Amino acid sequence: MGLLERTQAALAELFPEAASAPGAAGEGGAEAPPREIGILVTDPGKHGSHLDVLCHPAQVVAVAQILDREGYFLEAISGVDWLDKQQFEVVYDYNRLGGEHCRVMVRTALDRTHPVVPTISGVFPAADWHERETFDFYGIHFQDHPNLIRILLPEDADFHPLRKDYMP
Amino acid sequence: MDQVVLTNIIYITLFLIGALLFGFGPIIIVKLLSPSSHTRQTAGRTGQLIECGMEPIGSAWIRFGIIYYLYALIFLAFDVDVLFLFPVAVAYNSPELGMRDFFEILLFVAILSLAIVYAWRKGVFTWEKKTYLHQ
Amino acid sequence: MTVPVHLRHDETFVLNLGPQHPATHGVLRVKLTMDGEYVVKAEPVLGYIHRMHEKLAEGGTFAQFMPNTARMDYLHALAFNHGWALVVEKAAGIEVPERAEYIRVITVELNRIASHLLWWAAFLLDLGGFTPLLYAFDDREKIIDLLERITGSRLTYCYMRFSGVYNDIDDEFVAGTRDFIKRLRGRMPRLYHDLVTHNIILIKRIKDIGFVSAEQCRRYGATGPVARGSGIDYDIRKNEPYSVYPEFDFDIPVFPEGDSMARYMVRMHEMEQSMRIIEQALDKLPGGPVMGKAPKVLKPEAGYYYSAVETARGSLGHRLVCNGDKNPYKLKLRSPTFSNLSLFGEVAEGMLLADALAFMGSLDLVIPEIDR
Amino acid sequence: MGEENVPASIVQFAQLDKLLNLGRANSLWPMTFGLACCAIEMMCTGGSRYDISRFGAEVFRPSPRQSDVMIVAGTINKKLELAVKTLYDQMPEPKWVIAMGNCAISGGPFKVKGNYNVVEGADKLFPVDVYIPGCPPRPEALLEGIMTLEEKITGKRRWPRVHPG
Repeated sequence: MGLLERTQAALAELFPEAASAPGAAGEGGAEAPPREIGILVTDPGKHGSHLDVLCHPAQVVAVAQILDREGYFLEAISGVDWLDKQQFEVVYDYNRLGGEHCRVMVRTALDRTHPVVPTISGVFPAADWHERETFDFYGIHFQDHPNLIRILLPEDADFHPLRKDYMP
Repeated sequence: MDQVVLTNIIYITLFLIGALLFGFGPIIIVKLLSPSSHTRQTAGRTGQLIECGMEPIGSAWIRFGIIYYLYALIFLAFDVDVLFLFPVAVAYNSPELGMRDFFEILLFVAILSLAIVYAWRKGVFTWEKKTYLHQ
Repeated sequence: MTVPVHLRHDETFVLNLGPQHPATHGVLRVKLTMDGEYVVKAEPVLGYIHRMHEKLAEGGTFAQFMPNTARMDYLHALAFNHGWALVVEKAAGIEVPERAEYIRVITVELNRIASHLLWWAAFLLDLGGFTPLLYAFDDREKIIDLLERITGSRLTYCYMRFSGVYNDIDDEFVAGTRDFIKRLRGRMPRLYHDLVTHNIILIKRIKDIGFVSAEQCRRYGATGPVARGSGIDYDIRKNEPYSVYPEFDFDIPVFPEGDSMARYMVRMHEMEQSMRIIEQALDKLPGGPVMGKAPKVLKPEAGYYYSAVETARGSLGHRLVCNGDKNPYKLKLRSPTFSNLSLFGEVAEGMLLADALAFMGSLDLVIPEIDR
Repeated sequence: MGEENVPASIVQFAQLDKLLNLGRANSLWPMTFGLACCAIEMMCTGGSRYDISRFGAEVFRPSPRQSDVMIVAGTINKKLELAVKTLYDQMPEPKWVIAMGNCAISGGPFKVKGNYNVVEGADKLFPVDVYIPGCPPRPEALLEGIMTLEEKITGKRRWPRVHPG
């Protein structure tokens, strides 16, 4: 069984109710009909990632543990500010370190007024700095992160620059 | 005080004055010539200790390891040792320095180098990687 | 490994390996809690050269961000250009002519050798040797002359466009590149390896210093020569082939020891592999145009795009989110040194200060790429 | 010429000051203060091809106490502002500043409407003596900057001035 299928099977336990809609190109972007929670196989040639997982904020740590068990490593955490949908979105990128290539993109949507998502720095220490940077730029609060302070802006800065409604 | 002793004394005093001038001269010249009337500053930090542009955190008066003190001791021992070897070096090829004197000097240096053997055995020269228990 | 030491509070002092320090090669600050010569805790503080690249990306159009890419990792600027060009071409579905792909590979590999040469000079400067900098820069100037002829700038290149490259290479460039390769191959064994690599002082300073295990690399997301120095066979040119890399045969130097010496050897062998790639690319250089057709104003389809490129320091990722507009909705730059440095705190604990600096030098940091 | 930026000393003789300024101009010790891309061009200038030691400026002192000129080679941002001012204060008196590159002159490519973090120019922090435009300026431009600083200190230009075109 290929790496892609094994990862997909491992992740499927988390989303028993949502059957993964195979083959739909990962148009789960802004204007596509709001996708329900689940796994989507995307074409890496166009989108760079093999799997597009949409999950609840609470499931983020579970997904991280599964992918850690499968031998993935955390490549990047990025925040996206959907101003029109009044939503923040945190995108986790996992990838294989050597061997067969398979990139998994995990997305979770948060309410914009008080965005909170549990931290995965327990599973991947790499997430420590990425989460601090996302907090620094967007103000997304990562629950029980060991040291959630600003990483790039001066400590006494009181704004979050990458929010769409921020203009100095 | 006959004439010869007097001239010698003059020579020595001149030599000492020259040494003092050589020592304190630059400090005086710098005081006079350098434009140190005031140093232009923007954050009033001229007197601050240099710490890569940052404010030094905490003080450096801590209880540091004894190893660094042992290094100082060993240096001091051998510094004095070299001091005693100077006259030997000067009189080294004069005829009255016999074999007996040579072995005496050798003994002197050997006894002093026992300090190094002691330090070596106590592990002063081994710098292993340490692991720390974070309380 | 000695017996664990328990420290009382007043036996440590805090030292700023601050923004202005010759060993940090830029404005990285590391807050070191020291016990005499030993590092008890090392905590890198970033942000002293944060220049809002991601905010600028959202402000301007796709093409306007190309000059910014070169100002993040200015040692391997062409790989950053290549990464940005790849992700936008993937998003907008733009075709790149064959010759442009070859020219991209040739210039990126030349830039990689220049980056490794500068790392080598700066690393030995940290360890106290000044003269290697002089002849490493001498070789590097040869590469910069070659690249300057066709790209127009010495350091911050803005050479790649979304459907190819801006300027074609001529025979003088090809001849100059071959001469350069012959010259560097002639100098490499004597000047670089006999004089420096087999030098007992260097071996004593970096052998068995700064051990990074493969599991640590995976947990901290370290890629590039840092991962390959710990036995992980991961190079994006081989594992996630892009551009025309599959058409060249080159191998990936991997050293299992995981200490600074291994990372040093990985980079030295990578220079050799890059030269092999350049020669094969020059031999198989096809004719044809260097710029394909691309719309003036790009409006890629809405969606999530990710592209990874192998720079001299590791895997550079562009996480691009488009909403169909003419400028990127969100661009996250996954910089390799950001993750490589994140394991410094854990590895440098208990090290001597001089070894911690040698270890930081072997990580090959470029600070504006960390702070973006 | 060249008097106003060096505060007065206790003893002042015209000829002596001229001699002192000549000595100062030809042994400018820069402080290693490479911030970004311009630092690499500064290193290339220190290399053997462009050879900054022809002007007596190859001794890059890491500590501000021993340096005469601060070459601001790169971008100063708000988090670094206090550190830069501290370093400027800690330099002993005959001190000069060369703003190398567009970022040090005016914030360069980062002087945009949405600029929340970059100090737009080193002259907002302290008086700058020589500006070297370029992004990054070529090593020859840095050498020209040092020659201009020498001219500013001694009052006369030792090297022939090259007029473009």
